[in-house]
Order: sequence, then structure tokens, then C-alpha cells
Amino acid sequence: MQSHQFENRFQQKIDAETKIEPKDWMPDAYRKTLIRQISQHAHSEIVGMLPEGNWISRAPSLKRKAILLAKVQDEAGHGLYLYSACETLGIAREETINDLHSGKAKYSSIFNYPTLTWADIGAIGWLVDGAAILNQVMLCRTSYGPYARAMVRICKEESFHQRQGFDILLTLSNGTEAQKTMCQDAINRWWWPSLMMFGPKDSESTNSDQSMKWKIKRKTNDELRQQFVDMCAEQVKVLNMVLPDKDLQWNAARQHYDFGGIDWNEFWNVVKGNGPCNKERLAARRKAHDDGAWVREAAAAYAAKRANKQEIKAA
Amino acid sequence: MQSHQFENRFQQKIDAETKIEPKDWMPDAYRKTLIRQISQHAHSEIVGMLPEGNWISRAPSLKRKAILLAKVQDEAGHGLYLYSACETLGIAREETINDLHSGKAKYSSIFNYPTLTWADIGAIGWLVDGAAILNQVMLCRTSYGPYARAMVRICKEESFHQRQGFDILLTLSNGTEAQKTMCQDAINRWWWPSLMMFGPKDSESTNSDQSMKWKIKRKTNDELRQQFVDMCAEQVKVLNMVLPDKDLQWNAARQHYDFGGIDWNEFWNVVKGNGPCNKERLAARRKAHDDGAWVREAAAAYAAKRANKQEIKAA
Amino acid sequence: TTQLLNYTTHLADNTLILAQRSSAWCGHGPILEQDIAITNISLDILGQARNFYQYAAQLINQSTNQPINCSTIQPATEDALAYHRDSREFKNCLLVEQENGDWGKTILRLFLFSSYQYLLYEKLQHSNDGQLAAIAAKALKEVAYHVRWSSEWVIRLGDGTGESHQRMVNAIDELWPYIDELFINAGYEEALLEDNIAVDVSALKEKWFEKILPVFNEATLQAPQNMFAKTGGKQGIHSEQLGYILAEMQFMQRAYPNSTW
Amino acid sequence: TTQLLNYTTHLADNTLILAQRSSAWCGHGPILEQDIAITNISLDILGQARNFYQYAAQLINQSTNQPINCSTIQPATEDALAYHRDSREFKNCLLVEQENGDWGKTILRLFLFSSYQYLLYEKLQHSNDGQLAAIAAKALKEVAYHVRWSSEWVIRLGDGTGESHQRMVNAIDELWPYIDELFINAGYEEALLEDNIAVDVSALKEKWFEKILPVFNEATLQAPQNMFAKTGGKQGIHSEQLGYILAEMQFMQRAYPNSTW
Repeated sequence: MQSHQFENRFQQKIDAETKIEPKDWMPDAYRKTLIRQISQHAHSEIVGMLPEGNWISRAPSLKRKAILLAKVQDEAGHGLYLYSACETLGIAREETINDLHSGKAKYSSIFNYPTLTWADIGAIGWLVDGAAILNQVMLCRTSYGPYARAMVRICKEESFHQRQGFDILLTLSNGTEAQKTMCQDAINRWWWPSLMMFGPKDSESTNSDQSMKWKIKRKTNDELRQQFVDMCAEQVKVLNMVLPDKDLQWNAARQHYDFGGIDWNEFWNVVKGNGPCNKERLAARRKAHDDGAWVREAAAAYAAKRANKQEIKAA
Repeated sequence: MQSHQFENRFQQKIDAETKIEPKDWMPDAYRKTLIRQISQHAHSEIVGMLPEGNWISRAPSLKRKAILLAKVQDEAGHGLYLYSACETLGIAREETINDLHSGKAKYSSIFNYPTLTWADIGAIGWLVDGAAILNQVMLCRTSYGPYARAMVRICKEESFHQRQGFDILLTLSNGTEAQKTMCQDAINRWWWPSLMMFGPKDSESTNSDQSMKWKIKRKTNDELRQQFVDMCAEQVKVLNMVLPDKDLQWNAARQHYDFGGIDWNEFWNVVKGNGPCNKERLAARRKAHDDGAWVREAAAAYAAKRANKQEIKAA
Repeated sequence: TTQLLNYTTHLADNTLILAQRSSAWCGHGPILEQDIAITNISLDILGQARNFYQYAAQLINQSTNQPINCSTIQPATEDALAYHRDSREFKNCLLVEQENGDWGKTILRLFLFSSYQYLLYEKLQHSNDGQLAAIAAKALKEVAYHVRWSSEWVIRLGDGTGESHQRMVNAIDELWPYIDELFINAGYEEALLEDNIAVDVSALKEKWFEKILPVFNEATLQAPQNMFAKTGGKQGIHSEQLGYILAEMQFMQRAYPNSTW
Repeated sequence: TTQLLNYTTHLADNTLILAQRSSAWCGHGPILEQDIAITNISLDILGQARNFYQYAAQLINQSTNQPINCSTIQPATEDALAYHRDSREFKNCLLVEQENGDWGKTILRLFLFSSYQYLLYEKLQHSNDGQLAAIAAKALKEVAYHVRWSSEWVIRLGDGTGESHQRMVNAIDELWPYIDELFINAGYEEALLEDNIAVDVSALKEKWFEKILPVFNEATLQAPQNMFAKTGGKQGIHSEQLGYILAEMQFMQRAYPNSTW
């Protein structure tokens, strides 16, 4: 069978909504795209632990502390699922992680913004997890089986997180003047970066068409972004807060909310490493990894010793 | 002239209240005693920066923060005077400091107690500096010239510190219930360790007699301790607080306050290194020294380069 | 009831401070799976703290006098107790407030403390105080897992590489002075022994060594002899660390009093 | 007057946070003489902060509306301003809140900032606001010394050993992104330019480089080209660090409100 025949068969499967599994033939570009996307997604979960982790020690009540701890732990779990999904494509976790630490691999730029107040934890839950979910719901039907299945597990937890985040903001919005101010301020700071999470405009997104054809993605960046705006524009009313966009308004003709222009300059700056916390985030991950080297070595040495002993016993 | 003639002359000078100066002949034991005592005193100033330094970042008002910073800085200055006095006896500062870090040299055990509340800063000023002053006032007339002169400078500042400490407590004692509780609690915790600062009872103090004869010391441990008790027993009334000693009472016959027995067991334990903070204090000093190694090396290297350049210029 | 309140607060403080320390690993662990594990354990311990504080708050609200100084907050709540007391009112053992240090020290602290906790809760589940008994019974299963997990790590690191062994030796050296305090009854414990409410911790020491030593042995580690004991935490006399822990932990409640979160 | 208050608070916050950071060296310096020097400098800077806060408090107490949120404390005082605002209300430049790092980074931060401060106060002493002018004139002499002392250290470390040179290169790399912010006028600065109350910081940049570069040159160090600038501090959008600084610094005032110290 010739290469283009494999390719045809592969595309037929995709078109027939048959999941691609690890041992199936797949085009190199498909594999590469998936590795890039899944590992980027995994890194985002892991780096995403940092901005929220920043408030674990200072959570304002024991209940919120417990919820936050559980949430950040869930993100570590998601990272684990995704690194595993990535490994089914033939790339070891260690290598994937090295790419993060070397700066070769990216992660979601949203996590390069600082969490400055407790309300930011609410805003991340509501907006950042909210944006992530729209993406992830779509990915539950992505064409690569292990990725899709990881997403199904992740989605359940994420929507829980989003509700918790909204609940933090709702509590603040019913609280003291200082709490209300804090709530609106967090929404102001997280709104635009959240919109950027869906990536560049469709007209400027290079990978989009092929990903759509392979059904890795099923909606375009702009479609998802519009869905997100429509959703938040309604939810923010429950909070008695406003989204920081004076151009935001319902468009009856489109049956969608119109919204203002995104500062793509800022977006690309943060992607390039010049966000407020890019250095800090990577430094924190590298430090955890470096500080843990002796632990991993010890665990490996111990495992080897044990294996050795058992061999001797067995002999 | 034979050795015992030198000794006689030396003792005559002492008896005539003539100060011994660095270039004068002195018995080895006198020199050693002084090195031990002055360096111990210098170390106490330096280590003593730590418990108070612990509250610089958390001082409850800007004014108190400034006063505390200035005070701890003064202690560094005192350390400097004393290391210099020590150097006149032929021992380099670096060596003296190494003896501290190796655990060979001692410092006042009082600094091995933790500063747990802001009131401790007041209690240290009032009680610890108060005890130190009695000792130091006596040392202004000590027989070794450089030591005596250093003490004159130090004493002026110390009595200022003591007043500041008392003022902290006075403010607390006129404050809220929580502040009053904090004030009494600090006095409770610092009283007995302060009494221990004067050293073992005369009957058990090994070096005392010789030091008295050489007029290094001019009062015994027990004399100074009694003087301290008499002083504090009156001052504590101004604070409307009590000293934590149920045996404390005025003895009209002695014209002194009687006071309860000291827990010498605790005293020796702390001296031996088993106080609450012995490890922490030494570790902090060692860390400062080790972390500063590259700075000292760089400064030396730069100075050498400059000297070299100037030589070349001069040539 | 003041003694019962003090005792319950002591149990609560032990767990809160340990949870606060341990949870600092979240997002910074040496291995992703272990990051998850230590966070899970922190969550368990925090849950125990909440149960104890809730009970303590109940005791305060039922009593007519208020023996614990959290006067600004009425009625007492778990948060009032956790966030509105200063360090002199905290009654946790010194062991749990010690700095995390490296992974080995954190693991060792957890191993030493949860081994103690296991023996404690095992007895406490039969306390004549029904609430304490119920909390202990529920927590016992969690603690059994903490002991198992941490002991496996003690063995792995003790008998791992030369470096990991040395780090464990150092950790033991740093933490050992805080062991004795676990087994010395405070006044509030003494007072509750007769009615079989509190556990006599002095009676747990031997059993504790029986749990610890085999693990140390397998880990090729040794328990130090006769190290000087540091005590005071159970009476509110802490190391200088605790003040910083509280300043950070309590900031929100202190800065924004009378707010709902 | 709101703008004047914001401006004064910005000047105060700059100095308080820098003093808070620098004073952490007290008792931990690399050389006893330098421990004394950095503490002395911290004291100077803290003194400037107090002057600015006292003036800000005066402005608040004179005005009828209260534009700064420290509602619990009446009348406004230097301490109310320093201890009862949260991080979003602090207006210091990001540069001063950066971690101390090693001695080289601390020195470099002081050198970069006090060189800026020197130029700033030089102009501010001619401000049409008499109080600001007086504070600046008084502080100028102190700052001149801070510049001299820190520049000597920059040279010594830059041109010292290979290690010290590398550490300085790293420090420059870490701190350079925070330089631009110094020279961008915030809204409250813009608003006060016309009346010659605030200093136009954008006009100081060139002179600043003229001060910095010869020292870098002598230190065999180079200023980076076109590094991305981080801003926000002057508008209250800080790094994650500031919250921790404040939690520690403000603890006593937060935990024991309405007390005299």
C-alpha cells in the first residue's frame, strides 16, 4: 500500500468518526500536531497550578482552602492524564517536560498573569476554566482516542471547578464594598486574557484548517470565543458586575454579542515570553524539577536495589 | 627582668588604676581572659541582632520600625568596636568569628530564646539591655584600656536602648487588654533568663576571683544580679506589671529585694547548646557568612586589582 | 470544659499547621504523582483540622464564658479559631511548624507525626467524648495511609543513594529534638485523663518506637540517642517560625474582618 | 488634590517597600561594616517614607472626601496608610518590590533606583508643592550617598571575581525589565505636571543613563538592549510578591486594630 492510500484510509476513518488509536497508522503531521497540542495542554495544567497555588496558603477560609487545594490537585491529575495520552504517541514524559523547561514547548499564556487578590481565584475558575471547558468539550470528540477519553474525564472536573470559581465571585459580589471592588477588579484584569485563550483570529491561525479536517478541532477559535462571550455576558449579570468592554452588546441580527477588539500586541508579547510572570512560572517549574532530582534518583536507585534482591531470591 | 617581676609591675599598675594598653606587657592568662571575654561580648552583640531583627519586618508602626532598625544597627556597631578591641590583643577578626561559627566561642545565652511577640522587643530592651548595662557600666572602668574605652561608647547607646525598650512596654501596659497580656507574658518569659545573664553564682564561678584581682571585673555576678533585681522590682511597678517570682519581696534588713531560686539546670542546658534557638542562631550567622563569601572575595580581588593599577601608574 | 476546649484546639492546631506546611508542596513536588499524593494528604489533614475546630467552636458557643480570645467574632466558627488567634494561643506541637526543608525532611516529619497520630487516634476513637471519638475514628483510616505512604518514602530515601541517605540523616537530626514533646501530657491532657476523654500520650511513646524503628531499620537509618528535647508548643510557646506562618495564613481574615468568603 | 495624594502615596510606597526589602539584610550582611551601611540606608529610606506618608495623611485629613480606602482608621496617619491598604492600593514601582536575591542584586536594585531617585528629588525640590519640595531637598543628600555607596559596590562586584561579575550580569538581567516603568508618567503624575508639582519622569531617562552607564562601564558591565518592560506597579498592579510583603509587614496592625504602639 502506498503512502497516499494510508492517508486516504486514515481520512476515511476520521470522516466516519472512528477514533484513531495509538497503534493505528497516522500521518506524521497528525502525530506531531497532537503531540504539540496535548503536551501544551498538559503543561498548561501543570503551570496552571502555580497562579492558583499562590493563594493556597492565604485562602480566606478553611473551606475555601480545602476547595482550592483539591482543585489544584485536580489540575495535577489532568496533567497526568495528558502526559499519558502524549506517551501513547511515542514521546516520554521526561522528554515532554524537558521541552517545557527549555522553553521549546509552550503552555497557555493565561498562566503568565499574576494572581493579585483572592478574587483572582474566583475569576480564574469562572473565566479561565470557563474558556478551557468550551475548548475541552469540543475535544471530548477529538479524533484521537486517548486524547478524547482523557478529555471526558477532565471535562467533568473542570465544570465543577468553574462552578466553584463562580461561587467565589458570587460570594464576593454579595459581600462588603471591599469585596465587590475586589470582584470587579479581578474580572477587569482576567477578561481580556481569557478571550485570548482561544488563540489568534481564524484569519491568522495557521494550524486551524488542517486540525479541523483531521477533527482534532471541531470548532474554530472565533466560534469558541463567540460562544464564550455569549455565555459570560449573561452570567456576569448574576454577579451584578460588568465585563470591561464598552463595545459589548447584544446583536439581534447575529443572535450573538458583539464585543470589542482584542489587544493582539499584548497576546503575542506574552506568548513570546514577555508576560508579567513568564520567567517566574518557568523558574518555579524548573526549580521544582531540579530540587526533586535527588528524590527521583533515590527512588530509582532503591527500585533497582529491590529488583536486584528479588532476582537473587528468585535465583 | 624576670617573669614574676613583670607580673608584679603589672599588678601594681592595675592596683594604681593605670590602664593596660596593647603594647604593655601582660600575663598570658590576662590576655587570654580578655580575648575570651571581649570576643564573647562581641559575638553577643552580633548574635543579639537576630532575635530583635526577627521583628524588624513586622514592627507595628513605622516609628517603632525605625527605632528598632537603628537599635539593631547600633548592636552591629558595638560588635565592631569590640572586635577591634579584641584585635589589639593580637587576634584577627576573622579568627574570632570562625571560633563563633565553629561553636568554640560562646555568646550570651539570652539570645537563644525566641522573640515570640512584639512585647519581647520591649522586654529585651528593658531587661536584657538593662542587665547588660549593669555589666557594662562596671566594664567602663575595666583595666584594659581599649576595652574600657569601647565600653564607654557602648554604654551611652545601651542606656538609650533600655529606655526605648521600657517605653515599648509602657505603651503596651497602657494599651488594650491584648497588649497588656502581651506585655506581662513577655516579662514572664524574659525575667528568669535575664537573671541568668549575670552568670553562675559567685560560689560556682571559676574565673571570677582572678578577674576581680586584675580588675577586669569589679563586681561579682551576685552583686550585679542583686542590683538588677532591686532596679527592676521598682521599675515594674511603673508598668503595673509583676515579675514572675512569688518569692520576690523587699528585705528591710538587707536593704535589698529577696528573690527566688534560679533554674540553673536550664541555664547550663542553654549554655551547652540546648536552648530553644541555639541551632537557629548559629545557622543564621553561618549562613550570612557563607552567603557573603563571594562578596568578600570580590571586594578583595577588586582591591588587589586597584592596588596593582596604582603601582603601575606610580612606576 | 475549658480543658476540653484547650484539648480540642490543640488537636485542631496540630493538624491545621501541618496541613498549612505540607500544602506548600502543591505545585512544587519532585514528581507529579507525589505532588498529588502530598496534596491529598494535606487535604486529609486539613479536613481533620476543620472537624476539630468545628467542634471547638460548638463548645465555645455552648458555654457561657469565652475561654478563648477571639472576641471580635461571634459566634465562634472554625474560621474564627483558625484565623483570629495569635501564635501564643496556638497549641500545636513544635514538630508540625518546622520548616518543610527538602522533600526528605517533609516526608520524615509526616512519618514521625502521623505514626504518633495513628496511635493517638486509635485510642481517641474510644474517648468518652463522643465527638472526639467520632472524629478520630474517621481520621484513623486516613492516617493509616499517611503512615504507609510516608514510611515507604522514608525507606526509599534512606536506602536510596548516598545523597538521599545523608539528607535523611540530616532531617532526623533536625527533627528529633521535637519528638519528646509529642509524648508529654500538657495540663489540659492531664485534666482529661481521669474521665477518659483525652489520650495519655506518655503511654504511646514505647509503641511509637515500635512503629518507627523497623522502618528506620529497613531504611538503614538510626534513631538518635538522648537528644535534648524542645518543648513549649503545646503551651503556646512556639518557635519564631509560627508567627510568619500565621501572618501569611491569616492575612485575608485580618485585613477584611467581618466578611463572608 | 486626589492626584496630589496619589502622587505622594506613590512616592511614599516606593520608599517604604524598598526600605522593607533592604532592611531584611540587617543582621545578615556579608561583612559587618556593610551590614551597618545597608541598615543605615534602609533607615534613611524609611525616614523618607514616613515624611511622605505624614504629608499624605495631612492631605487626607484636610480634605472633605476620603479618596484612599483606609476607612477603619480616623484620622489618617502614616501608619494607617502604611499598614491598612492592600496591595492593589500600593503604587510603588515594581522594581522596589523585587526579591533581595543575593547581595549583588540588592546592591544593583539600590543603585538603579537611587540613581533615579536622585534625579527625581533634584527636580522635586523645586516643586510648587512646598511640602514635597522640602522632603525632597532633605532626602537628596541621603540619596546622593546611597548612589555613591551602591555605585562603588557595583564596580567592586562587576570588576571583582569571575563569579561576582556573573552574579551582577544575572542581576541586571533580572532587574532590567523594571527600569522603564520608572520613566513612564502615571496619570497622577501627568495631572500634576502643568502646575509644576510632580516631576516629569519621562524627562529623566536620558540623564539616568548618563549616570548609570559610566558606572557600568567601570564595572565592566553592560546595559541590555531593548528588554521588554514590565509595568503596572504605579497603577497598583504588582507582582505576586507584594502580597506576601504586606501580609508580613502589616500583621500587627491588622491583628490588633485600634491599638497604640
